[in-house]
Amino acid sequence: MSTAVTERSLGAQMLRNRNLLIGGALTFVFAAAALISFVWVPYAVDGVDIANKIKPPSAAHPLGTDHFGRDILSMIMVGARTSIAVAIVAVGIGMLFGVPLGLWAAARKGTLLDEVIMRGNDLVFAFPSLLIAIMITAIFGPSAVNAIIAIGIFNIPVFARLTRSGALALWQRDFILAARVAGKGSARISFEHILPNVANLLIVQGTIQFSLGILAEAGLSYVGLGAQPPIPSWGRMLAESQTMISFAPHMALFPGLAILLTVLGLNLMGDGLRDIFDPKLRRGR
Amino acid sequence: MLRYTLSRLLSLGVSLAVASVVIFLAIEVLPGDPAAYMLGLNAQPDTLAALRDELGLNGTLWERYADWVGGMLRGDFGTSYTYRSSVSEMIGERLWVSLPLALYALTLSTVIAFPAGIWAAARRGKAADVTVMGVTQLGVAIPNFWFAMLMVLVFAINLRWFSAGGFPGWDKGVWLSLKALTLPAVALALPQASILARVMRSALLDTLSEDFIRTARAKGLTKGQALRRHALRNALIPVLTIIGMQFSFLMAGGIIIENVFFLPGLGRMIFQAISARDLIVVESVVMLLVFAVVLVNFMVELAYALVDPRLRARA
Amino acid sequence: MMFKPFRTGLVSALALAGAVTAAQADGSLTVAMQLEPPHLDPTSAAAAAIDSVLYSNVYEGLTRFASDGSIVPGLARSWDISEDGLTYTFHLAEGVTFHDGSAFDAEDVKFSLDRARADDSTNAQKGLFAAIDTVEVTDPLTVVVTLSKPTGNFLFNMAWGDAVIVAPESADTLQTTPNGTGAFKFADWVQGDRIELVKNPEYWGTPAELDEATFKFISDPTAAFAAVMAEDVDVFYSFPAPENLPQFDMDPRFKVLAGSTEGETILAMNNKLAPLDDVRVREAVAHAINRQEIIDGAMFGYGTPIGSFFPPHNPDYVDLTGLSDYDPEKSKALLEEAGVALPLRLKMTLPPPSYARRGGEIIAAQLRQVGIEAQIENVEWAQWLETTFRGKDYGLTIVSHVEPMDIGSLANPEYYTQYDNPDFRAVIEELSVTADQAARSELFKQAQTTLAEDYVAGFLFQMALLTVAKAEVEGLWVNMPTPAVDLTSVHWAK
Amino acid sequence: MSLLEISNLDLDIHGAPILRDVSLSVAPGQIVGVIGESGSGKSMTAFTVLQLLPEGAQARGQVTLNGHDMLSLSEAQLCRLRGNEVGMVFQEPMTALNPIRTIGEQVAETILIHEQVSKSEAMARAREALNRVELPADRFPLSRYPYELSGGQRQRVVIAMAIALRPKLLIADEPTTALDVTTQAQILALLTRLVREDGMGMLMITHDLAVMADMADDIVIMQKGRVVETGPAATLFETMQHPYSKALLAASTHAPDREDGTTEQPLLTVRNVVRAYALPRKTLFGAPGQVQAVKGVSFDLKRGESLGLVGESGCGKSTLTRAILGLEQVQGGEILFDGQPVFTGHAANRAVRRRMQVVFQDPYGSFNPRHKVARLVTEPFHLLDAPPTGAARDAAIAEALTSVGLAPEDQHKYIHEFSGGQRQRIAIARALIIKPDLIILDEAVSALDVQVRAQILDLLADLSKRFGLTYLFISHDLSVVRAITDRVLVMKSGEFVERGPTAQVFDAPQHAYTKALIAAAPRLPEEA
Repeated sequence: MSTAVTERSLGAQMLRNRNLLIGGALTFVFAAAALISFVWVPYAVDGVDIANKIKPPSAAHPLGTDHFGRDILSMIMVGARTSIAVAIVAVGIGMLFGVPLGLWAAARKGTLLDEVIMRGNDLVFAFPSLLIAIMITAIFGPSAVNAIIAIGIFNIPVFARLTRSGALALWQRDFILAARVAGKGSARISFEHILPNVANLLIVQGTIQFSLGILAEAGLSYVGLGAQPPIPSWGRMLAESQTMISFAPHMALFPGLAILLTVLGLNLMGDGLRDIFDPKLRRGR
Repeated sequence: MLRYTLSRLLSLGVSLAVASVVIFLAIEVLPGDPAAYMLGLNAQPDTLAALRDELGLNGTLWERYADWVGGMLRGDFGTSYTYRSSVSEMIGERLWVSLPLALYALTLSTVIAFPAGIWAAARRGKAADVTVMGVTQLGVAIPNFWFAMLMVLVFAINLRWFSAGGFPGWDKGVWLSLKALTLPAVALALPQASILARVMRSALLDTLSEDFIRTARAKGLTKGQALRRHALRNALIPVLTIIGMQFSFLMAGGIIIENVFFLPGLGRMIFQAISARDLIVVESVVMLLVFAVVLVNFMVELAYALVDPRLRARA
Repeated sequence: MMFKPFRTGLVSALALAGAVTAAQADGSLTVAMQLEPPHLDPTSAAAAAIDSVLYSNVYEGLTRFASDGSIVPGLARSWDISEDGLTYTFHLAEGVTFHDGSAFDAEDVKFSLDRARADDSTNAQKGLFAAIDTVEVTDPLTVVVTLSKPTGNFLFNMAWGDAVIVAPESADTLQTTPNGTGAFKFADWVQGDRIELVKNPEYWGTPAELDEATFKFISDPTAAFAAVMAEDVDVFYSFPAPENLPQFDMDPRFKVLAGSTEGETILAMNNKLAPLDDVRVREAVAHAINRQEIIDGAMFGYGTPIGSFFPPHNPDYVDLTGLSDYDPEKSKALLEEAGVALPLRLKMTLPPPSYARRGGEIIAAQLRQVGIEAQIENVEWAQWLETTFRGKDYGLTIVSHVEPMDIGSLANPEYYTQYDNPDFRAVIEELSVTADQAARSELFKQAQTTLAEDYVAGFLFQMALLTVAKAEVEGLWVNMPTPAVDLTSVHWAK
Repeated sequence: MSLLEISNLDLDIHGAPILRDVSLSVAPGQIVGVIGESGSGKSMTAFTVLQLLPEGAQARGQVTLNGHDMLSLSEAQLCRLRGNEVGMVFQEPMTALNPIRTIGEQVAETILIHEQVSKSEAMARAREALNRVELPADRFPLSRYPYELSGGQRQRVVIAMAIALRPKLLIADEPTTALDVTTQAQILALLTRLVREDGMGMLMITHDLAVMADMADDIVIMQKGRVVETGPAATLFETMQHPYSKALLAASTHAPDREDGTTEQPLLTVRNVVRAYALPRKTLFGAPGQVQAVKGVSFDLKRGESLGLVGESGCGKSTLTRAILGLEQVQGGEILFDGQPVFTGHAANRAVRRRMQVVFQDPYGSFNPRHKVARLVTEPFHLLDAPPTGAARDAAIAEALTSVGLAPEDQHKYIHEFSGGQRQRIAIARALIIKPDLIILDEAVSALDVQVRAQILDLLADLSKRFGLTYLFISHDLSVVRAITDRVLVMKSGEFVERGPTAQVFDAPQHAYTKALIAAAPRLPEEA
């Protein structure tokens, strides 16, 4: 009975999903801003213009200027690059290591290997993530690369667990049994049958982790452990604006909004994708 | 139940042991000499050597690890390099800020999230649900330090309802202290409450779609009765998991917030200790936080067993 | 547009609220500062925060700094100096007791000086005592110090916080329980938050006007602003965010005291690192820097440009800023002349204070204009000390040298600047044995000029001491001859 | 006067028509069976009576229960009726109970909701209700949790909740579909007894004609949201008019036209096979215990034969199947296919495995939803050393699809574009594509509607004739086994309790268990 609903074309479903549309639009805006910044920004962001410092929004500077006279719109555009790059690579690290580990553990469910992988995950989870990120950057020096590694490490168990639980459910299915009857080994089955079927889960979680990555990068940059100047970063823009919030609120407002809207966009997109991929979880709209 | 508890305790111990090695090695490769930091620009080499010796920085790696772990097992976390006072005492003192802050935030987030989540689940698809989902969606996306900044601006500087930060001390009055912890707790609790409310809602919707809810409705229970009597407790397991995770996040997540509100808690201490190369303090606090996290997870697992008779039996 | 309602709303709300809560217990004062002392013994750590809280309030030395930087009698009420400048006879104050009740006498002085210069001493400024040959007690109120060589600075050295007099019985417990002779007694320390002092009723000198004083530690500049605005604190010593000062200035509840410090803020260069070992390259760097832009951008206008390593408020100061005026064209020419391949990449390490972090970003942008790529690396103090200061693994760095009369430190070729000029060393050497004021003045001027001509560093500005206080607080030091918040004569206006 | 009167009921859900013009009635003490295939709207009819409809449902018409107009009552009024005047029993006993509350609490809740009584009195009456559904106090104290009970026992608890207040009407929605045949018989007997004792009316919903033939007074047959036939059970089977009803009846008793192709040559030989699983450790260091799922069974399967393996859930038949397929190693005995072991060393023997294929029960779960049919049916090519490619591959796909009655073009579609019956055909095509000797049918028609099931059985009989296939037919459904097999093995608790030619075993069972099994199976009237 429900087939009529689920089998509507994917495109039509996407167009009907409000979360996905709004989220996608927000994400697109920031992704586009980041891409455009490679070829054009309103003002260069690697120079200073002290004479024009802390100007409120105007026609010349739609979002105003910061304490060095830099154009905040340009800073946010280039900062989007940093946020997105850090989050993409951090999620990539998580998937690259976490997914195979999860597949492997599921294929060897109940064995020592499974136990070791899952306990390892628990152990990483037991470390307060922010603290470890601070430690890593404190040890190896603050930089975008170290922030990526710190955030990425904590994505590994997230994806490993998700992949394992999704894979375990699939291993119970008859089509896996059919593949085994066809003589396929567990590695082959994992990549041919399990992985494509957990891909939806991974995409949804990837979107969520992506947004968490942006938040984490902002947090690390805020305490000075993320991307280093002169690379603009939203978190550092906030940190730098903090003392001026009482007389130049635009300096704190816009980077904060940029983070908020990007994370919101990604979360909405994740919810929307989840609705479409997994109708069972669809919650009334 | 006992066997279950024991096996969980064993894995708890192993986790802690592995964690201690990881933490120790990680901290030991931190560049920077605590003695040099303490003595500053004009320190002379012989003075430095004397101080290094006094601080016990000259032992082998293994000796220092054994000292540290052995001390911790006796409840002695060593002596801070920079403060020159017992780390255990310092932690004890700071804990009186961080722990109440975490509990306060946890209470706030639970008190906000439970009704909001239940309300949204019960009014699924209605205006209430849409509102709760919208607000929590924002709450999840807002960086808590930015939210803290905005709150300081509005409530401390502009309206002057709260002090901008600092902590009077519990001996100066419980009410004053709670007041000082209010803005930080709200800043910490907002994203947590949003997550919790969403988890609560979706866990409730999951259980509400279970067959036994239909059974209950067929018995003549109203929607509300079915939700209260049958859905809530069943929805508690995913919610408990999140609460457990949140507690550890709050303990550690306080680092930034404690700095924004200059609260003398563990988070601020660890930040200062990292910049001062006070290795022994960093090691001990990280270890303590890991221990707290592992312990809370352990308690959460025991709580599952209390909620779910199947787990009780399996154990 | 968007600021106006916001700011006026803010100010009026504050003014109203201020009127209501202005009632302030007369005898108490809360002073905020950024850094918390790691412990409370000024004789065994470099941390300026220890002195800031305790110098002259709790601990006293033989001599002391006055607010204008001059040296005045402390526990030594007077002294005689021998003709050859080698023997100092100190006459101590009478009726002085330590806070724990024990009496102060010459034995304590001998103990303190001997302890500071001992082999296993952990005194961060052991060099202050290097010239001392013997310390002898002639009677309970007289101490004779014999030097191994004449030292023009000896009385000045004895005024430092690292040279305060402590009692032998309590010397080992000072880190947690300070025991001095000052006008305030230590009362309580809530680590991470505050230190409380109370008036010492048995003080031997002019008693303090305040009954109690609390030092609060607020490291976060935003929190600092909020704390002052909310009137949680009465004084913020060395306010960390100069950008907020105009607001305080406009607000009748507060006053801003902008004084001078001993802090020469410089863009230090690694004089041994190629191509910075070429004086033309260093000169190019110096000409690429626009000092005023840095002062405006990083310090929001607070700070005095300097052309060498010497404070402008000192009578012996020579204005040498002209030697390194902003001239990017000259800079480019010099780089070409030196045959440097552009872009020239240099590692620039920046310690945490905002003058360094902000200044560094501005300087990096300025250097980029002449083809120098400064690669910024933000570091914590401990790392800076290890890798930059001791390891000398850097090209450029920004730091403020806050010790008084520290021009001599550049004479050490092992110093992190790695500046090695025998002529300069000779001048400094001569200074240390010259007691004659006119001669000293001449030598100082010569030293300044040499440094400026050798472009040892990019000399940026003299750090301003920015203190925000409630309008009614009087008697605060405006300048900072040494890191100290001397509360002995602070009081509330009636 | 009837207890329940439904007349001209229309139901739409989100605008989609579900029920059209449904009318039926139940009198006190009467059992009315509503029969239909999946999607016929029979369950929705039941939910309409209780007004427990999904969101977006819109009902028009008349539903009168004991004088109450159910479609116009307020939610509060409905709550007072539910559980009090009308009780309901559901299909899936495993999930119908709250897992974290005791059975006593759950039964007592029905009473506490409707009557002002003390907790202890409610518990006492719950005890009474449980006794009535044959869950005696000594073995089933009130403090039991659902997870401690079997499916049949849980269904009894659900029934106890429904009848605790002796309602006037009991609605049972496929109450035995998820249960084994012997348990089904017990539950049906229990329901009949309760109806008779209390003089309740019962509306029973099922897809199984045979179940209703035994116990219903009146039968209502539904198709696509409409009632197509109504009448007294005693005469309906003879008098039915509607073509759908007739087709349904025919399909229910359908036996495919087949002949016994058994040869003397054994194809599969199972000798003393033991399959044991390790139990979870009881102590941290002790040796783990074992449970034997298959306890040393032996049989021969001859080439061309169709052998049935019958048993209730948990008897070990699935475990044995997996061992035969070489998916798991056995702990004792041997399994030979055409003289060769299926499991050599630690790996399955590919040479053997390519000669056996399997068709599973669930037409929805047995295909990777991400692959197209062509890829799905060619998966067994993996077992070949030189799988066909290009045109040869296309030809093989076309042949396999054609032989199961599908078009070669179907290979370009995804699995979700097919119905359950078509999917099962694709599963058979997948088994056929490497031309195996033996096909194992593991409950292969159990999930299908009765008409589709008849078609698949015909297909299997036809394929067997055309390709000389050998079948091992595993099922819990006796009627299916009887229709399609030559010989049958009856399995209980890991052992065979009876074996012999199918007709002989069914007509003259020897073992007590076989007898019980056959007796429990609901049957349609002989003459139909």
